[in-house]
Amino acid sequence: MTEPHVSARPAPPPGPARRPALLAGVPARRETSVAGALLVSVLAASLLVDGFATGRNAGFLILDVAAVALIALPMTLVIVTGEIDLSVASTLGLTSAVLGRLWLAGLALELIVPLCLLLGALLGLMNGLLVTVARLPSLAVTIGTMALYRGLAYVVLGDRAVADFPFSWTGGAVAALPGTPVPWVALLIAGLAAAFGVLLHATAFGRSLFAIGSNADAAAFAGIPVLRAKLWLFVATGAMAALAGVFWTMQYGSARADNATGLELSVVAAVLLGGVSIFGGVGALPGVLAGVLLLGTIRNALQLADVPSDTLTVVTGLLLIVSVVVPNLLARAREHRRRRRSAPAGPG
Amino acid sequence: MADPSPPVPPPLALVEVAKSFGTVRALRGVSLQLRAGEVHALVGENGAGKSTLVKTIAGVHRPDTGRVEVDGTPVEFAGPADAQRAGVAVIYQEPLLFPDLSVAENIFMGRQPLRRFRRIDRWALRERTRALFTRLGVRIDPDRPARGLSIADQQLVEIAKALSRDARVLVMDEPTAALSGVEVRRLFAVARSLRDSGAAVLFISHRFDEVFALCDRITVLRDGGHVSTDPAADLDADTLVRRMVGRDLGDLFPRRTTEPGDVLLEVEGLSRAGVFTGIGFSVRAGEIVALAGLVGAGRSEVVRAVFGVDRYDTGTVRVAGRRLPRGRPAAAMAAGLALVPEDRRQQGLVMELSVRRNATLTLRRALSRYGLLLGSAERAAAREWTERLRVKAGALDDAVSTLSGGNQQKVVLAKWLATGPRVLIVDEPTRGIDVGTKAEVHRLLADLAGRGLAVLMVSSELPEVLGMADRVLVMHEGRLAAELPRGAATEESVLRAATGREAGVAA
Amino acid sequence: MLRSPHRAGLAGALAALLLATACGGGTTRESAEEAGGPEATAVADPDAEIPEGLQVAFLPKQLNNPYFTVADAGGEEAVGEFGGEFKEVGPSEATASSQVSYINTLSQQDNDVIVTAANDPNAVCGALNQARQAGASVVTFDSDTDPECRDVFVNQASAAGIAETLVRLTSERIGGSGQIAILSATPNATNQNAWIELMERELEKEEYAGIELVTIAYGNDDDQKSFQETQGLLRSYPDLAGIISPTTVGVAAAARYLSGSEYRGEVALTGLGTPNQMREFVEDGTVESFALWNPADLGYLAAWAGAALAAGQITGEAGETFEAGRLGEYEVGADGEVVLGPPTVFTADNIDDFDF
Amino acid sequence: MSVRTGGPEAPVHRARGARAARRARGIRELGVLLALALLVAGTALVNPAFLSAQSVRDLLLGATLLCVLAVGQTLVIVTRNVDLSVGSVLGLSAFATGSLFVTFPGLPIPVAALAGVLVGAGCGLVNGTLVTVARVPALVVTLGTLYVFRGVDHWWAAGRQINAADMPREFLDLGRLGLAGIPLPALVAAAVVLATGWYLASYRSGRELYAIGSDPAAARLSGIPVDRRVLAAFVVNGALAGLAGVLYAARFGTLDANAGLGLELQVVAAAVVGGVAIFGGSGTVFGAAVGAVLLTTIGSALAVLRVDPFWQQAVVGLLILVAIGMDRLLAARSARRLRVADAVGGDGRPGPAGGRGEQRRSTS
Repeated sequence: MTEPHVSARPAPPPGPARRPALLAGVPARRETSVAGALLVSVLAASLLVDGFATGRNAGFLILDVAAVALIALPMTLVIVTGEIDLSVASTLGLTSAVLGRLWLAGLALELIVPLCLLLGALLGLMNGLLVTVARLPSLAVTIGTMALYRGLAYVVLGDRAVADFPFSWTGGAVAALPGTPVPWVALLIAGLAAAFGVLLHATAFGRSLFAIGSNADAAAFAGIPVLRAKLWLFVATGAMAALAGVFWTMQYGSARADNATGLELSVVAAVLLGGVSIFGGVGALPGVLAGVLLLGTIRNALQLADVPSDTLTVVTGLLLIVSVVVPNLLARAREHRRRRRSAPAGPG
Repeated sequence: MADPSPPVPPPLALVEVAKSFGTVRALRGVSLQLRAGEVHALVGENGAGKSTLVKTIAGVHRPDTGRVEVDGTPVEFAGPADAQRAGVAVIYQEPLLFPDLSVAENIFMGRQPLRRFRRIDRWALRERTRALFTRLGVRIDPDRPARGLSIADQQLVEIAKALSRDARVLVMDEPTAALSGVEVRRLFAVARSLRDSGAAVLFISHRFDEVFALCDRITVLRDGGHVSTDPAADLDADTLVRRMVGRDLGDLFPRRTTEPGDVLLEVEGLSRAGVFTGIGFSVRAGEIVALAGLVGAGRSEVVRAVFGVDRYDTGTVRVAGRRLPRGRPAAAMAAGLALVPEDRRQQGLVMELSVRRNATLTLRRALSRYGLLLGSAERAAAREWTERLRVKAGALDDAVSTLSGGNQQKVVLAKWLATGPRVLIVDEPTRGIDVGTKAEVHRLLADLAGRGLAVLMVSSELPEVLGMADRVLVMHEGRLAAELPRGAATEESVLRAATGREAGVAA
Repeated sequence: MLRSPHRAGLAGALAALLLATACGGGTTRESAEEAGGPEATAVADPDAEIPEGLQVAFLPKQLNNPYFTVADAGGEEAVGEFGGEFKEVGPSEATASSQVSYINTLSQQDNDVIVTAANDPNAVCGALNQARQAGASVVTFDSDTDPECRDVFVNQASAAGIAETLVRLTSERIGGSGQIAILSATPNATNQNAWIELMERELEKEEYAGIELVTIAYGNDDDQKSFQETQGLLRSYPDLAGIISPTTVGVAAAARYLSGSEYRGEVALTGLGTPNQMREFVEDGTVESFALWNPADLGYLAAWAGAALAAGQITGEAGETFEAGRLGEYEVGADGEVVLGPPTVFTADNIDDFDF
Repeated sequence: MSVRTGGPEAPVHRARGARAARRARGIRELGVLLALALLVAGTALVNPAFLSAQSVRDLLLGATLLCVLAVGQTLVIVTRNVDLSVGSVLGLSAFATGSLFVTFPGLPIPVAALAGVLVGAGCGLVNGTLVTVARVPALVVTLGTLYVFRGVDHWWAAGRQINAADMPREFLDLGRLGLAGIPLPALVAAAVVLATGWYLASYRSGRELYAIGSDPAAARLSGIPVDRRVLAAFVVNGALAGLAGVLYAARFGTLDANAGLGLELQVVAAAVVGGVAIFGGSGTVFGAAVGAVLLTTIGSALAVLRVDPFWQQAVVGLLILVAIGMDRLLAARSARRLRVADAVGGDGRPGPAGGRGEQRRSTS
């Protein structure tokens, strides 16, 4: 029981000097199995599905999951603190509608886009204030703002679609990196994922988020500004949802109030699939990225294999349930076995 | 155990019951008979296994080995419902109430009186609750929700709940901790009448006067093992203490002589509406000051407000002369204040996180370099402090929940000592930890005070208060009732001030 | 062209945000450059053979929409006739974004012909153009996209024909005067708006002077919403004499509401509906007549148009002609439009001749 | 989500005096009722036709489905769970009912209706089992089954649509006819509300649902069969969603695989607006039902007032926020009042701030 050398798990393989240190912050549990599942499904799809393993298809895949990925990043942090934000898709829609409206009004996109991001941050701030200052449960708050923001989107733009954006933007949004089939947005996502990953796993702030999610009381007793941290996360989520809104609008070249309706459930599903506990305190950003890509890969592969969309829906749901049920049952079985083993064998 | 088994099998007996939680062995082969018509006391230090024993009787825990017998027949309680059906009623240390439901419903949950078609008879529900409260001599509206009841009232509702079951075996786990003298006397009258009607009562308390006043036999537990069971008449308090502690008291509390230095913590006129009023005191460098009082007197609330976890309405808190802003634990920490909270599992630790993460939770900023918090720095800091405090842990990356209570408490202490505090506030520092670790914690506190820290200690254990403190502050109902220097602090004087029977030196 | 690194726009925006600089003359609406689709440079060869095994994929607005199920069945019939391979794919929710995903998949699978009904005229544009660059022929039906993004649009009926028919049916029913309202789908549905505009123009004619169009309501092609909107119309306009609903969902919901209310037979309802959905309302007198093209024919024609494109018989230029199986010869009109024909009017007399 | 307190700064105790508490609870439901009355009165002032017999019938009919679903949802939410799959369950059950008529044209109506309810109960059983046996958070389970049930529905329907003509006239009439001017489905909904409300208030197992939501750990220690009760709540909720599916089939006559799409959040919203605490333990089905009527009435009122229908959703969102905000405000105010009152007078006991059992509870 008293090991003289209290050492870390043997997980990180020897590599460049700073890698293990960074990786050490990433607990290796659920997320490794998600990454494994991703790897397996990519391999299986490459072997079994015609047209999957091409650069062009990879590009399509990335564009398909781009918006979900962008929002899943801050959502991971929010859920790690034990809160949730269901208003993200509506924030995306409202951003898109405002973008369209301002464009109709003749503003320059270079001005509109920052305004939209600011708007997203403000919408997030509203969620955050309701949760932290008014102390309302985030689930209820964001169900409310989900309806409110989507409603405002319709108020702003009605049922119209604004579509006459310059090609340099709409085409640019889906453009690939020179000489590769990879859309440049992949780089943006990777960069932001790295930023959020470092923030969550390798900074004091990130550390405090896990503490908040596991036990907000203990976190407060440790001097962590619980409410302020949550507030910032909601702001960041709003801003990222707005960024996704701008991207979405340009990707499809169409600003509409109903853009991305229902996307919040996809985002939450991807985050949970990635191993984040809905009760907070547990989760890792790489797992979430794997979760996003896993959902995208399965969708893409099944579509290419001409599997009808209803099957896709079922698979998405089953995946989500199985990803939580199986580890749960395994853990309980392990616990059960451990208890039965340890019980009779206690030293006198 | 000398006395022979009575001819009638006892309504409830434990036979060689053992129970472990992970590496912690909470009970090691304990046997206990609760006879009809007796009040049986169970005493032991915190962490001796009393609560585990109670939960085994209640059907919450199943013994790893050994068995529970009802009327001489072995039974297996699959859950609390089974135990209840067997006639066991338990009053837990922590009231288990449903805050959203009415008091009456709380008492009769699952056993509400029924009318035709198995409908709940509200009128009878209310009347029976009234009758119970009359019997206990308390006035609580049966229709009010449990949310917002004071601790004492919650305790009374729990007692009423147990009474309502007409139990053959009634277990009371520290029922008097929050009660006033009158209420205690009434409770005893009820317990005696139950006994006289043939029930077996198991009574757990830290207050020896109560134990001797009420109980027929006394069982002592220590470190999860059975020490003795004797008729109360054959025992005295000193013997009991010796058996509970397993050594002389003197060993527990290190002797120290330090000259108090400058005032490091100064609290003036601290009030929070409905919680505490006009609290003022100071703690000097090198001094250990105890804050004593009954459960619910507001002690923890005061130190929480001082540290900034709770807000307060008026008053000031100064650390080394500098005034702290309200409600900002981070600022308090920066000023050199540390608080080891009362509830280790809920407030002191993040149970799901590793030892390493917990030990460095207070050092997040200090350990960051260029904004990045690297695992290596974290590990080094964690190792340093866990080694200094001799934390027994499998690996630093193990979840802190796998440690024993004592080692968990050391992790909490490590986490706070790592911040290099000037004022250390400890709230119930030895609750629920074994005797050995307890002594270690006491030595550590003495040592820290010797090195010039100001220590403010909230404790409900009188021996600890008397053994450790240079001065004792006693709180009663949200006010400071007395300030007693070491010489004047005795069990009696502290208790008297804590129960409000006599004002001491007003603070 | 699409793949070229035109990412200056978004990247620039991010930079602008980072530097927190407001910008002066940037990309505004006025300075927006026009996006161009792939140029159609090929020359039509009316006598070209339709190749064997042509892969034709139908991508409706959504699966599980009975209207499209019928239309796609028509497409399958046509594809069988010219010996191609038919398949039907689509999202379960009628959103442009999931349609884009399917278009990408189809182009990845190198399908020869994509026949689609767009959920958003612009959102699917980029993906369709990419598919065309990859060699697919794109036919839209029912709901067109921006003409830049497809080769041919098979129009169910000329907009003017629909507008004229619906206004005439209503006028006959209400005796040439009274208040009427339109219950549409969504305000940005291209075809709906075109029809509404033409209906408004039609109503300006002398013969309809007594008819006043009081409002346009939108039921979002959602049954319950359309139902509620119908209620709302009758509440707000107690003197309403007639409702025109040029959408199958809307007209069925409105009919169901009317048939169960005190307004049955009082308020004239007509619109575009399918015989199967409307049969009981025609029988119970709620609806006297309504119109629609035959969606099976629409799908059938769209498939043939796709085949003609793939074979090179047409390129989408006005004036080109092609054979469309049992429907005979069709001519491509302006903007690459092919019109199916005038709508069929259904009444109690002929409704039992149709089953779709 | 945060089943735990938002922050420990003030371990808020919704302490109330008995009368204050009862009043507050009454006030909450009265408040929704009042809002509804104001809305109806205001709309009627502008357009008296809003109160015509036909219009009231339409209102009741419109609220029926949401009402039935909100009642079921209340059962689940009260136990500190949630069921997001109800929209999909409704769709599945509606299509099942319709297909039965298509497959067995002569089928007696009660049999088909019962089958629809059973389909719903089966879905509820799946949810409940996953929640209680596999111990997966209800939010995750039902988010998953939201997809699964809808997918099954799509797969089954396979692009088909069931039309009014496929179902017996008498069945469709159930959706339209009524007794004394009140539509039959509305009567069914009212019966469901009354029966469920009565059950929750008057039966032991009903009260135990509140106990479970109020403090699951204490409920276990009190010997309440928590898992069995929660399972039952899910099954009943499923059955009610099934019933809503049957009513949907009767009322709309046209069935495809998209019936009830996206309804789940409206249902939760109706319950929340009606004063059901999202983290369990309190709220009544009457409140939830009034919440449902209020939400649907807003839709109709805006249509009647010719308010830009685009405002509807925004108004609903605002209403939800106001509703939970009011809950919070009422609770905080009575807590403060009691804290001060306790300190000043009475038996002089300090407030319950040290109550450990309380601290973990949500302050929702």
